[in-house]
Amino acid sequence: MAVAGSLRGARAASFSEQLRKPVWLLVPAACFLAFIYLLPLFDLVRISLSGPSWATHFERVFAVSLYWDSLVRTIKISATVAFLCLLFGYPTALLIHRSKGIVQVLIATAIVLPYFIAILIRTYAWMVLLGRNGPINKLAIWLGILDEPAQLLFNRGSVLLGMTAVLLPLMVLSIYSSVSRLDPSLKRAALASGAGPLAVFWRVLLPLTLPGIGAGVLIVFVTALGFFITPTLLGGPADQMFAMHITQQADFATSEGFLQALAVVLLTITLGVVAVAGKFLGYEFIWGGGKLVEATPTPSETRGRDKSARQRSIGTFFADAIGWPLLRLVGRLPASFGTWTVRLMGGFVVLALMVPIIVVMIISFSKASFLTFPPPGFSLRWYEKFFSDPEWMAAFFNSLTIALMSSALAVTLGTAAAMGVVRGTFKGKTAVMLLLVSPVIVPPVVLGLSLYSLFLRFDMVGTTWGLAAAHAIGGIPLVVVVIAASLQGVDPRLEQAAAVHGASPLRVFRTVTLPAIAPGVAAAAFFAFLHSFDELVLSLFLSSAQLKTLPLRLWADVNYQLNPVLAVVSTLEVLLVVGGIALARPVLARSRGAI
Amino acid sequence: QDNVVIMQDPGGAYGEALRQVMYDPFEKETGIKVVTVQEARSGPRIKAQVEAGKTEWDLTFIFDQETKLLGDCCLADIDYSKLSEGAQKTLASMPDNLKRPKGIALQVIGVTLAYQTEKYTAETPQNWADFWNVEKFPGKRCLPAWPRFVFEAALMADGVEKEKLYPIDMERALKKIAEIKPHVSKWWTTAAQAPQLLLDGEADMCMAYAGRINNLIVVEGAPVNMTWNEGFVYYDFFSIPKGSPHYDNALKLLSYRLDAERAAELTTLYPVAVPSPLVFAAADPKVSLYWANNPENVAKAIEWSPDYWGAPSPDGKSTNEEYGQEKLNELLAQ
Amino acid sequence: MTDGLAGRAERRQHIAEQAGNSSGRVFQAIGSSIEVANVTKRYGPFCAADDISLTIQPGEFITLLGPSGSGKTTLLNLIAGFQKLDSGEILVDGKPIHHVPTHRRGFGMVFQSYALFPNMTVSQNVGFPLRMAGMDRETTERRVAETLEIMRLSEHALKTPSQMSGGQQQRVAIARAIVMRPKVVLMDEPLSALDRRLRESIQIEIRELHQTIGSTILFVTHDQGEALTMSDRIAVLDAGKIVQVATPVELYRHPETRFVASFVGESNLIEAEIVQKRGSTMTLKNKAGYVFNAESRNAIDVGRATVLVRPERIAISNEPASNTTQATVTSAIFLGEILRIEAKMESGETLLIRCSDIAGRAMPSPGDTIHVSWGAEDCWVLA
Amino acid sequence: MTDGLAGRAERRQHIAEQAGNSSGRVFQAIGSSIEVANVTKRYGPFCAADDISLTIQPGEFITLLGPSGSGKTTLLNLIAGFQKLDSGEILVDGKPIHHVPTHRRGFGMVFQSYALFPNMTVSQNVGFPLRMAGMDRETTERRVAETLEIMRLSEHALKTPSQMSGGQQQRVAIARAIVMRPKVVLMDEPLSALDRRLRESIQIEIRELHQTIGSTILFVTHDQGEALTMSDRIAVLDAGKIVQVATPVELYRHPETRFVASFVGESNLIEAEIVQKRGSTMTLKNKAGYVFNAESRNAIDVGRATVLVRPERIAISNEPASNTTQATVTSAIFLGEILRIEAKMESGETLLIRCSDIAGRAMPSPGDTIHVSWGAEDCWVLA
Ligand SMILES: Nc1ncnc2c1ncn2[C@@H]1O[C@H](COP(=O)(O)OP(=O)(O)OP(=O)(O)O)[C@@H](O)[C@H]1O
Ligand SMILES: Nc1ncnc2c1ncn2[C@@H]1O[C@H](COP(=O)(O)OP(=O)(O)OP(=O)(O)O)[C@@H](O)[C@H]1O
Ligand SMILES: [Mg+2]
Ligand SMILES: [Mg+2]
Repeated sequence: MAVAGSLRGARAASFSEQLRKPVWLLVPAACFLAFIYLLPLFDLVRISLSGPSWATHFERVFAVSLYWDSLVRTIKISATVAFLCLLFGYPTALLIHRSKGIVQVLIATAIVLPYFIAILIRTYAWMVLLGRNGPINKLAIWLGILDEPAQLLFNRGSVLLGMTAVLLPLMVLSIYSSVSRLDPSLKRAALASGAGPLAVFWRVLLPLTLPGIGAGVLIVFVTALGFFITPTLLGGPADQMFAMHITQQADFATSEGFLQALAVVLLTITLGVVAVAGKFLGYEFIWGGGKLVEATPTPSETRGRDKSARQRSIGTFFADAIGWPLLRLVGRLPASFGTWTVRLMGGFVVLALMVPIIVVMIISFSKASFLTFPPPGFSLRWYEKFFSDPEWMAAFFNSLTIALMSSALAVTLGTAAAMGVVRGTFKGKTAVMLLLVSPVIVPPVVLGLSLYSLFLRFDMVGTTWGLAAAHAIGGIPLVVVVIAASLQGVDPRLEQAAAVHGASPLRVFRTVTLPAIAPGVAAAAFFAFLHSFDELVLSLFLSSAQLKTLPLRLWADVNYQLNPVLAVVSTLEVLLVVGGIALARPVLARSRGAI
Repeated sequence: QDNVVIMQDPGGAYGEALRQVMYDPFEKETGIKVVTVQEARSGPRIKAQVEAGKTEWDLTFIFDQETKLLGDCCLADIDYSKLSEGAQKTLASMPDNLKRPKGIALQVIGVTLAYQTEKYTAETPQNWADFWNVEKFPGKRCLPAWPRFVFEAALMADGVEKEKLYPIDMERALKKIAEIKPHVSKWWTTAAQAPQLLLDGEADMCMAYAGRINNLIVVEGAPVNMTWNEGFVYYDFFSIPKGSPHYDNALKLLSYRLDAERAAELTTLYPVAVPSPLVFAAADPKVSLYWANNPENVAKAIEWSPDYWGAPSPDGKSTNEEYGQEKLNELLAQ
Repeated sequence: MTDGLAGRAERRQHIAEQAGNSSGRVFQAIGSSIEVANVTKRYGPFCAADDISLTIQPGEFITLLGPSGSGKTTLLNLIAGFQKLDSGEILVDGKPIHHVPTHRRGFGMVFQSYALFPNMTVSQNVGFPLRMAGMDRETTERRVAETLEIMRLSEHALKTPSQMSGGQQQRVAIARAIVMRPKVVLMDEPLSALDRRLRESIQIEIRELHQTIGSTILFVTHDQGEALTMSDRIAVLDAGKIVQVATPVELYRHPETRFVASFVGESNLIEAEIVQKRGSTMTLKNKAGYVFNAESRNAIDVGRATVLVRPERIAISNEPASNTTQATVTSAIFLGEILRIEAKMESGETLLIRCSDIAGRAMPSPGDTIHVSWGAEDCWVLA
Repeated sequence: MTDGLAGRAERRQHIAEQAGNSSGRVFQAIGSSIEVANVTKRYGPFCAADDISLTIQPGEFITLLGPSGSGKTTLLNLIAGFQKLDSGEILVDGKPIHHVPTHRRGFGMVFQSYALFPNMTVSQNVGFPLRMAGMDRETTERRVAETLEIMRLSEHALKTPSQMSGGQQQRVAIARAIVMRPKVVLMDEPLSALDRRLRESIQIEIRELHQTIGSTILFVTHDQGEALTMSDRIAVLDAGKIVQVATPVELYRHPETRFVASFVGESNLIEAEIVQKRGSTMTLKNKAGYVFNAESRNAIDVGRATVLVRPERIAISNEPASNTTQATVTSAIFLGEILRIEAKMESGETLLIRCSDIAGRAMPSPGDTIHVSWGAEDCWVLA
């Protein structure tokens, strides 16, 4: 008896010990995502297979050349956008890296600021810029380049331009984080070894920033695959991307099954690309962070190193065989050539990112009743209209409420999950992290579609908390990434020091860990808030009559009638972001590497 | 439980007119709040909502064929007896086909050829053949990105007679559309786009909703005109989804909208007409010149066939409309 | 330099007075004994602490010395309770503590990385353990003030750690570790982040502090000089095992293994054959036939042996003398206070010699022949 | 230790043979002279190099020594061409070079952070300068192999830097710096990232390498021991100025300023009054009336002076003897090869003393009275 009793006691002790392990902190987020994210996706797949035979709907996707062509086109556009982003993003990242002081801050802000502004608004800005009465046409005519306004909108060019501009910040940040991590003495070592500036770039800078390039290209490519807003607004019928078919099909009453099949195809391709890329790059590119400390090192790591060594030497071979002679030729150009290329391209990028926003801000003060630039006169009439229109105001407050709820939810669940991931000791951390951040790569159209049926079933359509929860799906990855990074920055010794000097685990968290990650939590809350505040695609599927959010109102208006009220909303959003960044600047500086 | 009625709304200037003429007085008079949902097409939404047992909307406008497609599954019977007296009078003047158990045709909608008067001063385009004739009428075109109307117009431009349009020879239509495609600056998707494109100068000649153009000409005095010749008319039906949360309120709002005086007032402000001579008669003839319930206009136009577009497609997998849409998309994507 | 030394002396006096005046109230701690018994800790298949046993006397200053990865931190963490041991026992004052959670063990601890709470001021940092113990505000304030005074930090009380230099931060960390008058203070390489000069001055400070407060101090370092300077006893670790525990002098003069001999101080290890053994003295002969005596505690008395001669124990002269052997200088380097000479003996072995640079004497240069010798008491025969 | 020493000796022989056999082909570099003339470099209002002039002989091993922030790296970067000078000139072999871009200066350079290209193997790293110079594949391979052999890295040729230890990486960096047989090699604190033992062994390696290859080496360090060990001459920097340039022995024995005296080696600075001056010898008297002689090159011959006495130059005895003064031991620490004693003189000054620990002699303990003395040749009167 006694033995049994003490045994039970021991087991109970070990059970309560088990319960105290940080792994359990993952549970809330895991349950939440399982219900609102994984379940609907499985359901989506189930419906897509529910035709007369499982393949029926998929056959139609691949048999009708419309969809097949559109798939090919989507991949082509995404690849082109990724390439353009790289072409312009690399010099920009270098420019940030090379400039100093206030100039650096300004350029970096010009890149980071648009990153936080809603895609819808940035796309709208391009519509204004490229319009027939827009500043570009006006300028061209004034300069005598054009006789009459040219058709700049609704073609492949405008789609590529718009998507590139929208996605460039992602690329620049990704490359910059890898450039800035380079040991500056490497460049000096190369110079001292007799390598000219071009050789330094080709032999040292480029190969060492390849991981950053890879991550940037991939994240841009994958995001572009699911793009919907920009191509819809800027493209013509020949630029239909795959996600647009999904929304279009959602308009037909008879498309159940086939609609889901389209979504599944898009999802599969996206995940496929990520899986293949992850094999080579490591999945860390998704969250832009370093490798996580696993409970025990897996043997595959060492194998990976051998492989990468082999890849490297192949790379070196090509660098020797092809790039080198070419570079010799280029090397004849004056030494300042490289510097000026970087300055010009980087400067161009800064212009391309900032000018649309500035133009929109100016137009918001226009006197004219339609969009024209420069405005014939200035007035506040559109601001009055915005603030006195109960529908706009209602939409604004809806968005505010939803965003606050959503960010609270995301921060709570995400912080706990980040603690679990960073502090827990268990196998398969990468897999768990992958699950937590995967909502970032699932095309929003697919997510929205899959959530719609779930929301109907559980009576969540058009509820504030339902929408907040849906937005939190995308908020959680942001929170997890930022908080995990700041947690990894907390010296475990600090916590040990607190413990050894008498603080119980809870007090350790309160007195040491929480203050240390507080800036990270604040930044994460800001990101999650903006994410929800700007969210359009999910809301398109999930909002209802009574619940219109600001982006939805914007979307309706951009589609139905372009007017200066939109410019007002855009300006206010820019101010919101600028204000948020200004408040959170010290924090962002620290956690930006993590995004 | 709330004293509201949830109404699908087309947005834009039409939406504003509705609010001004119908909803605001309605709210004042009855104390029932009108909540509007901006949505262009509601069919699939209604279906999904009703099937899931979560109907949100009380009053929606759907296409002609959808009263049949969705009728059994998703639409409630309209209790005509509960409609107001004024409404009953207006209804009496309408053809029976427009008063169905599951829907009432509350909007007759015209789709016409509109053009910039500043661009075409000497000679103006008169029919779809002119629209297709880019030598005689140079300039940018805009067309809807849908098979309906566009296929018909293409066939007429290709010489098919009005009466022999249906069933549509899709291949022939597509071939003709391919001809005009390079000159189309924008394939529009929402009603407000066409007039906007004309105003902005993005297009010189458009297939557009007559109501919107009428508005431009009459209200804003824009340099735009249109011809009803070879235009299309069709009817939007108002229906109440099954399980609508505020059925009685919906009937009240419906009654309100069917009142001839008020309908004429609405149409004056925004020219989407109730298909009743009573309403046409109630309006100022100067204003009602372009209206789609003007018998003169209707005579020039073609009654568009929802039956054909709602019928199963040649390959049997979907409707003619979906099939045509796929074909058109394919062509446009090239 | 002189200033610093003078300052230190004054302060020591001050501490002594304090301790006297307040009749030892401030630092009355009496160190605990610690017994580590057959402790083993594994990480997967890897054994970071391999059946370690060690007895620490109350109030002792004991140092864990060993190369990187030898398990010093692991052992310290086990004692602190940051990690769970796989087998064995740890007793403090005779009571097993391995089921007591860290925060109830009541130790003080100093980390290499300072581990000061960045969101608290210096006095909040130092007061942290008192607050955790639920002490009232007044007592806390008094104790903090006293401790800051002792660590010469009073004027920094309101700064945050980021506003202080490394040395000051580490003094704050020490203050935090001793403010509760703990019976045991653990220090994990507290000085290795500091530069050499600072390190030396804080070494002396910690040593003095130990004499004042009387806690048992368990100190970890990989720097043998530091270990020799500070400790009452040193435990040398290698690959998760304790190799030798001894006083600094004993460890330096009489290492038990080649590893200890070469890890602690510089050493010449000369291979020789045992000729004779009489009491604790052996007579040996090296490969080139040079015969010399050496001290030994070994049981072996025949065959080959390794003899340790410290570089500073080797006498050199330019002329041959009785019982010298010849060597050729291969390098001679001036190290400030000392000359470092490498010379090749006839046996082929290279000898490292350190001798005071006597002003005026010519420095030997490579190629010179010198004559070297050492006394029996300077030699030590390794097991 | 002995193993290491023996290995080193063999390898040195090997290098010597190599140099002989291949008639100096591998390392035929002849060092360049470098002349830094009135060089000034400002960062905003801050002067990081303040009118610095320095002449370096061909083939010389010269060290820039100074505390952190004194401008060592700045001066090196100016010579390397990483930064532009504000005024002054830098001449290499008599030719001005400040308009030649870095990559055409043909220097070798070693960095504290190794700065190896992580995407290249060891042999690709070492071969990098050769490839940049457009050398053919065959020559490149041969030269890389030779250089790796000299740096004992042959078996690591195919590793990547991340697979090597810090010491190995730094040896690769050195190999890369010398593979082109440069006339000048610049090294910026190449050893400060390494641990002490490794640092000492690579110090010796670099010193030997210098003797073998004959390049001019400009070496930066803030560690005075390192500077003394390695250099032909040392230039001491303080706050952007060169304070003294001298050989290690001269610098240690005859520092020109208090700063140099206390920065290089440990020192006792004793305040005394000049009693008499005769030739280069002065007679002085300290506060407590102790009279002693000291060497001096000073012009002053009256008033107060500061006298430097190195801690290891102080003789101690338990009994008073002729010309000794009395002091009280305040601390005595065993440092392995040496005893470190602090004692308070009657003048109130604290004296630091280092003496060999003579086995068998009792260690002085705090409170003991000892008698100290020093010879005239052990004292140095500061300017
Ligand atoms: N959490 C861990 N998981 C796996 N191995 C570990 C872990 N912690 C330590 N080790 C291993 O245990 C061994 C001993 O580590 P420990 O930190 O105790 O060494 P140390 O003597 O303190 O070294 P250092 O001087 O570098 O601090 C090392 O080989 C280390 O790699
Ligand atoms: N790019 C720069 N801008 C402004 N000040 C600088 C810059 N580089 C160096 N300094 C300043 O110049 C002074 C000298 O710096 P330098 O790096 O030459 O010192 P150092 O002697 O090499 O020091 P350390 O031993 O720490 O490397 C320092 O005070 C430093 O702050
Ligand atoms: Mg350790
Ligand atoms: Mg430096």
